[in-house]
Amino acid sequence: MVADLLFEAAGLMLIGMVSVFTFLFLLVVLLQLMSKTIQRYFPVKQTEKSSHVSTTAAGGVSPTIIAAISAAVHQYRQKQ
Amino acid sequence: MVADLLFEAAGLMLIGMVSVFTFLFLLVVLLQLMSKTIQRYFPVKQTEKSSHVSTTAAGGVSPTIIAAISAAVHQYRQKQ
Amino acid sequence: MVADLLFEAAGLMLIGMVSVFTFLFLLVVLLQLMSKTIQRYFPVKQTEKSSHVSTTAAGGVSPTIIAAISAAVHQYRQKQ
Amino acid sequence: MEAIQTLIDSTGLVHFSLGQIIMMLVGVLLLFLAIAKGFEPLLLVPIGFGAILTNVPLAGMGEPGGVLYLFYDMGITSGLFPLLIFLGVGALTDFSALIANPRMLFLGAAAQFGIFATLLGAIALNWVPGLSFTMKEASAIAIIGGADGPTAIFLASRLAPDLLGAIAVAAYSYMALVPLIQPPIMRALTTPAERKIQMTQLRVVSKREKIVFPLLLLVLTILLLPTATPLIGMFCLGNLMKECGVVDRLSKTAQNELINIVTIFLGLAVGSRLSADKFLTTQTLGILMLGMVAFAIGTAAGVLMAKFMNKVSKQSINPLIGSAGVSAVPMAARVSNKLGLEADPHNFLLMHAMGPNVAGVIGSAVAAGILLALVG
Amino acid sequence: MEAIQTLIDSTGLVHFSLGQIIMMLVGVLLLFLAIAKGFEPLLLVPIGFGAILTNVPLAGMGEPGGVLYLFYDMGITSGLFPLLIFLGVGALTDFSALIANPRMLFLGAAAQFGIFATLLGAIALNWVPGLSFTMKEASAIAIIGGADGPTAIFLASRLAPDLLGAIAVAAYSYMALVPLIQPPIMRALTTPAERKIQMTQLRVVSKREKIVFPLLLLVLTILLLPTATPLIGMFCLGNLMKECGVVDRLSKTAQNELINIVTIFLGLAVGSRLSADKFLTTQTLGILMLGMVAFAIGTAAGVLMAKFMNKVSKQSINPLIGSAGVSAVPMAARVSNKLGLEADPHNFLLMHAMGPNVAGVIGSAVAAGILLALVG
Amino acid sequence: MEAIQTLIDSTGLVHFSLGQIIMMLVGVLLLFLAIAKGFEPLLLVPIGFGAILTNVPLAGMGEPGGVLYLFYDMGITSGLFPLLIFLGVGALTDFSALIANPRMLFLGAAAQFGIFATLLGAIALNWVPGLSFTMKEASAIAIIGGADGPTAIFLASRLAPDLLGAIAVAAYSYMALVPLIQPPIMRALTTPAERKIQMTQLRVVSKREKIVFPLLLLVLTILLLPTATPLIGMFCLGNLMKECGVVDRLSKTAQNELINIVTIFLGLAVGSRLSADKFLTTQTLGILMLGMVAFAIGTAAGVLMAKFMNKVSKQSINPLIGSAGVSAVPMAARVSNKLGLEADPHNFLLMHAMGPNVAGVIGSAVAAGILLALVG
Ligand code: NA
Ligand code: NA
Ligand code: NA
Repeated sequence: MVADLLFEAAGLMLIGMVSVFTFLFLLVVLLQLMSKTIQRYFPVKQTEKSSHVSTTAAGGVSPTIIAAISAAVHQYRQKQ
Repeated sequence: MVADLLFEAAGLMLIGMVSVFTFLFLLVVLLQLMSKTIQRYFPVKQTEKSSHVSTTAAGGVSPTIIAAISAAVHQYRQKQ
Repeated sequence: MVADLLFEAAGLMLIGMVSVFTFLFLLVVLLQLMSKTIQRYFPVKQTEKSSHVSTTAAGGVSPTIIAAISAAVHQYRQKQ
Repeated sequence: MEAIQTLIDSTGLVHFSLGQIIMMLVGVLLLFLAIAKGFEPLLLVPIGFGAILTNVPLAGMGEPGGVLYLFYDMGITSGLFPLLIFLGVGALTDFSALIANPRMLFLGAAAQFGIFATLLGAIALNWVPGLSFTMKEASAIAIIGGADGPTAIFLASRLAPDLLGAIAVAAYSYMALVPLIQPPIMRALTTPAERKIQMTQLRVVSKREKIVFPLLLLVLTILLLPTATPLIGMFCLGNLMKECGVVDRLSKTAQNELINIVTIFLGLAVGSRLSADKFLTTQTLGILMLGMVAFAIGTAAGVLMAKFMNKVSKQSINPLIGSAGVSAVPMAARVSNKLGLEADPHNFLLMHAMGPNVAGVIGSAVAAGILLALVG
Repeated sequence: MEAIQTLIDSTGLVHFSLGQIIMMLVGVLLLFLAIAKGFEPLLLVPIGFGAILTNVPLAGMGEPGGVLYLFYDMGITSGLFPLLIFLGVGALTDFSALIANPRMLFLGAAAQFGIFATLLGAIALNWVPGLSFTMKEASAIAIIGGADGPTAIFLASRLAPDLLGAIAVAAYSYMALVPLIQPPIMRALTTPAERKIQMTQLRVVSKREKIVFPLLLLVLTILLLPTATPLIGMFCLGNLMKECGVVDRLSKTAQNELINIVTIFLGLAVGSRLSADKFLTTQTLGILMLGMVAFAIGTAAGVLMAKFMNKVSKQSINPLIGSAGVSAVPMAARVSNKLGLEADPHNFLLMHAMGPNVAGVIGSAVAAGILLALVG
Repeated sequence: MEAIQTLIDSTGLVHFSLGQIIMMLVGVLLLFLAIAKGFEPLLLVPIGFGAILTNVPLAGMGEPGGVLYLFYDMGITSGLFPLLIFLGVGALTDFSALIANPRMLFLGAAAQFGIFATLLGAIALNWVPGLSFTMKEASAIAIIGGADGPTAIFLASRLAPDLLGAIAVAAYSYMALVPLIQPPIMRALTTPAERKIQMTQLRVVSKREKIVFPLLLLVLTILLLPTATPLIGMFCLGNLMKECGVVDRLSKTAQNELINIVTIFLGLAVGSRLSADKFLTTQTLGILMLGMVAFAIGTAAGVLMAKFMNKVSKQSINPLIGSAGVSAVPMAARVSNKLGLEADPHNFLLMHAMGPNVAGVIGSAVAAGILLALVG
């Protein structure tokens, strides 16, 4: 009785692992295909990236906030 | 059969458009009445408005934030 | 009839108020016990508190924001 | 033409009953009080609007299939909405003042006398011809004296669903009227000298005490008054989430978006009970009257208890903070503070009054549990 | 082995019907339009995704027990979701431009001609062999001309639930296509001189007027058109919460988290109606065609009405703002503005077009109420 | 008096069963682990609190009519809550690391061996007298090895609702214990030299790839494993909303308020399954033991697979990142990083471990779909 169930469970284990690997293997193939296609037809421009880097240099503060602060500092100085 | 339905639909169109116009006409009348009543008994002071304008001059930054930044700038200078 | 209900309601009032007071009295005792136990075994250090005070001195602006603003101000000056 | 007749029949004009018009005016009155006077607007705006919508003839918004009925059925029949409000209120409440001075709980206990005295009063009203309240109805009405909206709605939904609209409206209205109802009673029961009593500053309460407090309250409730577990349990969960410091994102959501969404739905659901047939009864008049009495008695009981405690205890207690025991957080505490400042411009009672104030929330939830156990 | 057979049977591969594949491609198309072209993405992303999910064989997500069915049953059968969207839209809408110039409401009225003309058209399609629409179905289709998503979904859920998917998709798609559909019609019906007409600046509207406006609209609806009360009532509640200034936390939640959550659920629920058996019918083709006609007629009626008003009124009115009366807030108003700037780079019409634009929302809700009263 | 007797009868004191007391202590233990030790507090605080509330005698919060039962019925029986959590998790997950190095998916596949080995183990436990698991129950228990809370709850609600409480508690507890369970296994299976292996920096992934990824995953799921569509579908919708950039307001709500609200409700609902009669069984002991075994086997399988891949592939792979394949995001990836730094202070593995980590989420959802297809 338990042996029968165990046999069935072993079958499930085999089929299950094969299925999981098959599924994820196909996903790997599709992903590589997709990335190659996109990299060929829509190459990424590096400009975006570099602006991000300069932002990080300012301690993670966004350019908008810096602009706002700059304006505020300007205003603050004029008041004095 | 279809002709009967069409006749009914034409009736709906007539009644519908008359009703929509009647409804919105009454709303126009009520709105004008309401605005006149309120403008007579509760005239708006213009002071609120002008403060808004000065805020916008500072690049859309609210006075509270400017105050906070001014304090921060002050503190920052003292540290140095 | 109403008199019976009133008698019952008076009973409810008595039992109710006694119960409320009993419950909250027990809560008082437990609370005092709890506070004494915690104060004995886990005495509070006063350091946390004082840091809060210094923050408030800066007009309710958190140290993180001040740091960010300081960095921004620094950057703003370098640009000029 | 036939269609024109159908259209005219489908206007509201020919279908209004007098009762519906009156109830819509009640809705407008609630909106006016909320918007122009600032009376508990978070609840009275949706309740007032719901009252208008539910009385629109032909629209059937408060009947099965209507959206207001849906809110009622989803959240009040099941008890869900008041419990979620309690979760949020728990996450918004700071018990420091109470933990620092636990005896303030006695003031929260005394103020519940308003509840039980009103129960007696409601039953006594059976002597008035045309008025009749069962013990369950009397209990649901009495809880108005607890000055706590969600507790009142929760108990009324269990004991007297037909009176829920009137009870909720009375509870929130009188909570808003606390700054008018309480001061004369407080002045009448205290001397100028008592009102000037200054209280010693409260000690700092540790994070650990704040975390243990909701668990302690929960354990006591479970042991002594399991019928109050839903209300107090959700309240303690909210407070534990706030204080434990490891689930801040849940606590913030319970304090803001969740409680806001539920408040809109709850208000509309309560408003849907302000239909002419349920509200325009002599019972409603009785409820409004009893609610006022309940607030007055609760206030008086709190002040008198504070006077008594001031006499017997070593530390001096300003009797003005006793009235805050009815709950109505944070308005009752502000009233105590205001009268304290009137008597002496340097006498800040706000923090001291927060203790009885939050104690009043616990007290009325306990009273609700007792009523559920004995009458429910 | 048996298990392998079970597994192969449980893949989607062997169970797809052609219709399901087509509908999943429709879903992908909607996603593409939303993401790559920016067509009403807030609705078309969840609708497109829901369309894909509901057509997955064996998963049964759109059938009883599935999560998409649950959303549909919970929020569309009951009418709850479109009403909550209307609550949020009300809390997001600023009626200043309309209050400052109430006659703009006539433009919102004229544009509803698109609805009623389409009703006639839908019935006329019964002459086409293989196409058949009842009066209820024709009314539900006609409301596409209202250019208002939640109104269309609400009416379709009441009058023709089986067509809901196609109607919602048509409504949102054409709303997104407004910048393509309207300009040629607007240019054809106006002269360059008319397009250059400048309008006088709008007066400042007081807070009090903004608070009273939703109540006024509500009263009129209750008196004349109670069947429109659910839609207009929730809309007015949202607007009142926004303007009254005392329930900002409720208003913010209605404008953000609540409307966002409901939008996700509503989109998925609508998407679940894009199953092959409900969508791939000749009726759908008719609906898509009629929807386009409805938008065109509504636009033309609005522009012609504006031309007429410009002639008879003292203050000059630029006919370009008439097209904004179809609603499709705020896109239609932007289109008016764009064509105004084309004619004269200093002619900013945006604020003036906002009046007819929000009037169109009211107008189509009123039209929905009339259809419910006469046909429902 | 009679009322006093009623009141005493209505205290909890006289009604407690030993089992209820034990389960409340289990609830307290979960709260302690969550708050004092930081073990998965977002889930364990509501679960622990729910466990306490559901075991209060007379309150009936976990029985029909009670609020915890309502949460369970509304969100777990229907499968709604775990799916909404998956929506939010999808909107929170960044697949860059996986897209940059797709072979990491094999590590996510290998780690699922923990699931299927545990399935075998659970069936083998039928030899132990007094323990008995059906194939459905064994499958529901096995999914604990997936180290993914919502997947475990979803599968358990479908296959073995009676074991849901124990399974959910085991899953979240062992996820929290990952920093204790994994390191000894990882050290035992790797040499110091292997742990020092540095990996090449990942390439930058374009926005377009990130948008297409969820759709690709969805298509594959639909074609091969439709039973996994609810879980993976909602996950992909969340991820698409995050990456597509046109529905940021929906994505933000799914990541924050919606997932927070659902987390509170889900936690309480799961807690309501920790009632004495459902939890205090020999089965629970078996489940806790099997869960631990599942985590250990999954970890080992991941590490061994990584060693194998390191041997056969050109690019070197540090075997430490294999353990991250069990999911338990982001803790397992942090454990890999920590052991990498121990071996070489300049060896940062975090970004590399994120690949297998999110692959593990997909892997266990796939495994759940397979179990549903074969056993459900
Ligand atoms: Na109270
Ligand atoms: Na419209
Ligand atoms: Na996993």
